[in-house]
Amino acid sequence: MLMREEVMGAVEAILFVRAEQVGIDELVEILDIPLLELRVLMREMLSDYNQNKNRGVQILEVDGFYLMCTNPAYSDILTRMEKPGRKRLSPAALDTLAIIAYRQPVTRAEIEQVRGVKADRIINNLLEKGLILELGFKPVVGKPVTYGTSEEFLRVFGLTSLKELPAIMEET
Amino acid sequence: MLMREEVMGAVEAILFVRAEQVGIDELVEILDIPLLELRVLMREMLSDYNQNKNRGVQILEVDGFYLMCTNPAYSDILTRMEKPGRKRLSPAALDTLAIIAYRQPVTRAEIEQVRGVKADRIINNLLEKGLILELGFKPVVGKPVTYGTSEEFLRVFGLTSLKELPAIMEET
Amino acid sequence: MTIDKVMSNLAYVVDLESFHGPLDLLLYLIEENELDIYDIPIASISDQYLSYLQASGDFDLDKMGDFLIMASYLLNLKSQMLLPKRPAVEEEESELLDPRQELVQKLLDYKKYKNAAEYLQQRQSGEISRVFYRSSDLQYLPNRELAAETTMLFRAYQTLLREYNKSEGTYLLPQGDVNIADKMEEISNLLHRKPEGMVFQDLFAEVHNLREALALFLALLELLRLQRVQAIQDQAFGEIIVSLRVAI
Repeated sequence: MLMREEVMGAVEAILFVRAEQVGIDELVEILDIPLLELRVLMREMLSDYNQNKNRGVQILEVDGFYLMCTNPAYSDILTRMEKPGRKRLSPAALDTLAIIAYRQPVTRAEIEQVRGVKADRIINNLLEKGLILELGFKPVVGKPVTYGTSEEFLRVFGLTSLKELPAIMEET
Repeated sequence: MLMREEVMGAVEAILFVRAEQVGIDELVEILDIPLLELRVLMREMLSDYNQNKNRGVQILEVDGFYLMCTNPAYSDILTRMEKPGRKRLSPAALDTLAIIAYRQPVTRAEIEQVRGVKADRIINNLLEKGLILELGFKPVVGKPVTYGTSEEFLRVFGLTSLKELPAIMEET
Repeated sequence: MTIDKVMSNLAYVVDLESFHGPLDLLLYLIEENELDIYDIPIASISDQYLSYLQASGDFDLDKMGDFLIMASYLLNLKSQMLLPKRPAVEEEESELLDPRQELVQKLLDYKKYKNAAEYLQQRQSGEISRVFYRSSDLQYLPNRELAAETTMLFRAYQTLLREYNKSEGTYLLPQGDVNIADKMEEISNLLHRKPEGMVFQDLFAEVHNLREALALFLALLELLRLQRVQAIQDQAFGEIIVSLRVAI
């Protein structure tokens, strides 16, 4: 049997890990504690938790479901925080990505030929962001790595398939 | 300018939302507060936060990175809660992952030498799952790709840093 | 243990796939027989190893390849061991010349990582007390652009107005004055109950007249301004989802 403080700690841990609404029934099941007792404890816990207006995290109760989320007071700061997908790509990165998207599989040398500048740093950056992948090797001397776009690329640009890319005319 | 309490609240909110390690430099940038001041604040905050042994959530500092995670005291309860749908790794995948974790950066050939079998399929699988990453190239003939473990690896195995992996001894 | 005994343990067909590879199988045989890894009786081990391969039923070269390479290596070792020893040299040196040395090193190395794999497995299954991170599934939701532009909301509102004008025939008397602060409270309450957010139009479901609709709309704008709620549109002209501004 868990102590009062331990139950509260456990609830905190559960709500933290789950990152979604958790029903009181489920908490009863996980913690193996009577519903009525838990209800009283939760009421206390929530009032403790949300008492401090400066806390970064709060627990909401909605119709018997509990949710751990941030205090709206900090939404300004949180929007300032760069979200992974929100980051804007630099124009150079977009150029490179466009070349890769339309010409995949394409090697580093081919990209550099089109852009007229070195592309190492940008390619590594795009790889890190998961927007492009190494597809394999081109069967020529030196077996250079070939690159293509990833699933993540489709997602970020809201495409369902590469076929959705608008046709571009090969200029002469 | 944020008040002391507000800074702590904001840090709590940021660590909560990010759900991974956040560097102090990034916190400085988001909060727009001098590094030294933040350092002092963080020290206080961590000692406050982790003081109560029954808390469900703790904040750890690992090499200048901050991480919000659960108190290990509740690992029993949280394991019980884990969704059964969570796929377990096959023994062969675990073997391979262990070799990568302990020997990173490591090449495919090195892994295969230890395991005595081909590892292509398993490595691709681990890459897909995001448990390992391509780190770079080994500066030897053929420039083979080297692999290492990812943040996701730490997350899945509940490690706060690679240093937590126990030394493996040469057993007889 | 004799080969016969091993074979009798193999009444069923051996599933080679349950071994992670030839080294795993070898290690299993050594442990089963409680042998000293530094002094493996190559002859008997290679016989047992071969029996296992034979007992494994279907002969899939793809799966067996690595096991067969090990088999030929073992047989080669066996024949080396059977060769008469060269005239005695320094003891240290003769140890270095033990043809089994490479195999021993490989097995030790493999065993080390096998233990590490076991440790990882225990961590994953929570047998070792560990920390948990927040489940990150939410981070992989499609990226959504913040669309707090009021023009977009006005357009939606105009559409709503048009709907109301159609039903002008039935005119309900306003129940006293409509207060914007009340409406703000009302919206907050509605959204509290739905952390995932509500479609913009649904907020107006209970609205009875234009006056109330206007109050509700102004209340929503005020909440947006105060950053207590957010309006998100997944794509241009798509549905506008209004939700409380908390991060989960």
